[in-house]
Amino acid sequence: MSEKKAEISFEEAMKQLEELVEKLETGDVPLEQAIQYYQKGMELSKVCNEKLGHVEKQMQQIMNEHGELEPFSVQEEGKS
Amino acid sequence: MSEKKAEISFEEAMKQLEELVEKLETGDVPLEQAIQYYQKGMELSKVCNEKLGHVEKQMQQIMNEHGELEPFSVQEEGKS
Amino acid sequence: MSEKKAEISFEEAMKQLEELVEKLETGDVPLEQAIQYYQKGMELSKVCNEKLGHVEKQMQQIMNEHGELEPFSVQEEGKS
Amino acid sequence: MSEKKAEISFEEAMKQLEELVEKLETGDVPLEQAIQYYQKGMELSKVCNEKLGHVEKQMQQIMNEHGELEPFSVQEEGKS
Amino acid sequence: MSEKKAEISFEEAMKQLEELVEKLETGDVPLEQAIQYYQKGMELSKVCNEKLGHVEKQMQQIMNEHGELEPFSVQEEGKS
Amino acid sequence: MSEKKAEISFEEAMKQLEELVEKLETGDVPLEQAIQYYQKGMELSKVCNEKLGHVEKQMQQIMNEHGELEPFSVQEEGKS
Amino acid sequence: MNDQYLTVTALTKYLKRKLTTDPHLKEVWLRGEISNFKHHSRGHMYLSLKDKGARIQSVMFAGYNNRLKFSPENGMNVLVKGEINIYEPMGQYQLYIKEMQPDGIGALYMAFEQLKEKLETEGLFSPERKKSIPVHPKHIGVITSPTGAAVRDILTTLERRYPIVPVTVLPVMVQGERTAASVSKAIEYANKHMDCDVLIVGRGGGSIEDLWGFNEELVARTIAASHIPVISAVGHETDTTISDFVADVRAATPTGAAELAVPSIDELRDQARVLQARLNRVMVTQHDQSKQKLDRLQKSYAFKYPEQLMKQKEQDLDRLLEQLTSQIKRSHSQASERFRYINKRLSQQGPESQIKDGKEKLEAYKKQFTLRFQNLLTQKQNQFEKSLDKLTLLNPLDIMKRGYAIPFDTKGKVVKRVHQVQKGDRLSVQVQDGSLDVEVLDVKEDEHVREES
Repeated sequence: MSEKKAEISFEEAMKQLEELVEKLETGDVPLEQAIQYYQKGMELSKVCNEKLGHVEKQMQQIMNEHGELEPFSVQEEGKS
Repeated sequence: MSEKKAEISFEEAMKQLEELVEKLETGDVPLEQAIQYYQKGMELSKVCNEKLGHVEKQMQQIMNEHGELEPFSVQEEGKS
Repeated sequence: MSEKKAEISFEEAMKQLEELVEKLETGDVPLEQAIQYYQKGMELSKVCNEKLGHVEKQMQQIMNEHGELEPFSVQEEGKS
Repeated sequence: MSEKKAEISFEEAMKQLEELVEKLETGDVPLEQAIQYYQKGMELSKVCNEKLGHVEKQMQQIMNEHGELEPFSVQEEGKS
Repeated sequence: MSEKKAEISFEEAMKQLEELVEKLETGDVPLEQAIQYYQKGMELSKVCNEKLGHVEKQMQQIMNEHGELEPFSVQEEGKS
Repeated sequence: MSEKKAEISFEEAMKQLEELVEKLETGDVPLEQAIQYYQKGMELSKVCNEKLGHVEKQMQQIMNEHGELEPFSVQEEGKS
Repeated sequence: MNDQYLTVTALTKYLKRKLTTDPHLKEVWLRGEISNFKHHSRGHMYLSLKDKGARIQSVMFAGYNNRLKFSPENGMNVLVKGEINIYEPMGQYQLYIKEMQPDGIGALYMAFEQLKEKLETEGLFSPERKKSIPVHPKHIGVITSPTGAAVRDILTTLERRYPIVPVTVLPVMVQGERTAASVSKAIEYANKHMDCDVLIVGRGGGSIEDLWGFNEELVARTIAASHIPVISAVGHETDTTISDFVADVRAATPTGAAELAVPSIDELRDQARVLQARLNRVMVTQHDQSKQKLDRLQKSYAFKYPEQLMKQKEQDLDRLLEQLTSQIKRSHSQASERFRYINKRLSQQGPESQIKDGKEKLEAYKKQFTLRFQNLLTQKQNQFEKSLDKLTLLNPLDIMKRGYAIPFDTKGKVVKRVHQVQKGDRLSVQVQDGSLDVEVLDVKEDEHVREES
């Protein structure tokens, strides 16, 4: 299931999550439906979270990789 | 019996229960009838209660499931 | 990968980088796209930086090589 | 390479140098092209410098050779 | 070379010298050409100078030879 | 040379001298030619001077010899 | 009657005789104007003399007219002397002119002008014909009267100026009709027999008649023909004769002629000096000019030109080099700047904020979600509890709290009527806090209740 979810984008997952939240807010949701929504929501939340974590890790990695090249430009900038 | 009852939804059970209560409130119900209603009400009440408990358990479970994954979000929730 | 990038010119790299930055700046880029753009941007930025550094080194080298001829003219100029 | 350059005249070398400078001044020259222009410009500049030095030496030599005949005219000049 | 020059007449040498001077004074002469003109000019100038000096010596000699004859005409010259 | 010159008449010498002077005065005579003319002119001038001196001496002599001399003796010659 | 008629010839002869015997007509002095002038090829002249009122046919035979010093022309007013006679073939009386001279101006003047014009037309006066006088004459011939002042003046002057030259005086007549022939002969003699290189021909001053010999064509032509250069000196400054025009040099006076004939030694010396001075001057001038020109050329800009050119080129090169370096630096710094700017923008575009936003939003969603769900659950629970409370309140068995009990038969039915049970039936009696299993010991029915049901 999470794999299937992984194929949807972060934004899509967030959108679905938002829809679920909105559905719950109407208050007309039967209990069993609600718990299912809740479960789905939590799963979506997990997906989003994972995606965010993944992106964050990527970012960290990029920063680490390209961190060393910055000083050159920064120094130049500092001089000018 | 509980299995048969389990098939109706919480809302249906609540609806029936509420009807029974209404009937009883009219006061015209013969005792025997009343007792039956009451008994049925109690049964329905039990069903509802179980369902509620079940859902609550589910929730707890879901929370737990997603909780360990994201202790911090739980904490966040805890704080709010 | 960096070798492949090295074959594009500074201006081409700058152009691509600029396009990426502009895309990112519109704010409409989905997160995962964005991180990819960002990564590519960082790579292009590295390429540009290296090229700039290379050119600077070349400049320095050429200046040093031809440095001996300078004083002659400079003195002349100084006198005039 | 410098030998090949030596065959062009001083004026030609100066003209080429000036053209390079003009090209660079337009600001449209890609960076890597620019550094090549710069290198070529420095070589041309060296050629010009050598030629100037050579001519200067020639001039000095001519002046030294014919130096003795000058006083005659100069003295005459002085009297008149 | 100077011997070869010596065979041309004073006027021819002066004419050539004048031509060189004019060429140089137009200012359009390329550097290497100019130094050659300059050298030739200096040689011609030397030739002219020598020839003039020679004529001057001859004049002096003739005047001395015929001086006793008509000292006063030479004086006349000197006064005018 | 002066002997050869001596054979030409005073008139001839004066005439040649005048011609030389006139030629020189046109200003078209090349310098080296001019100095030769000058030399020749000075020689002619010397010749003229000598001849004049000679005549003067003759005159002096005649006067002394024939101081008393009558113009008529000349007339006498006319008559014969 | 016949005797009364004369022949034309007889009459003409008669008239002729009459005229020739009249002493007045033998010598007529007449004044008139020439017209119809004709100079016949055989030498005779035919003309008319006229005045306002009349004309007379005239003829002047060659024997007379060859002595004329002028040529008659139509319109000329003349004074004539002649005789009147008849030309028989034409029966015409004519004036036979013996002498003629111009009326008004003198005949000599007329003759002078006419000869002058004639010789000038022939070109005898032209400058090209004039021979030059030698500067140093070796022998001078003087053609003049040996007794006049003229010869004395000439000889004195020659002696004074140039005593070394031999002078020969050829004595001639200088006055009277023989003058021309005499002078002319002397010139010819000098040309033929003497080694003169200058001739002085002349005389002192006098009237036009006195000088006339020198106006004669003979003299003029002899002078023109002379191989020896001729200096003429006739009369004084104001007198000019034909000879003067023809001569190679004209002197105003005999003294002047002598001065022209020989040089002054001082003048020659001056000339020689002047020439030498000119020679020196021109040589020095040429030399100086050459030197000045050379100096000018040597000092000219062109000789400094290579130096200045070099200086300029050095500067040009420096400028270009400077420009080149500054341009490349500029190019590089512009590229760097551009890069830094874009790099800065890129670094600002890192998705950190997006991630943070995402996280926050997600957290919010999650919180909201859980909250909503809990709310929902609570709501459901409340609803349930409310229903349950109500139900509990409506519990029909609550009555038993007041001491009531409800009997149920074995079938679970509430026993409402006595006849529902029989003695010995087992009933379950529900009380407040439980049930009692009892046995029916008796059944008693109330009377009024029975009726009612």
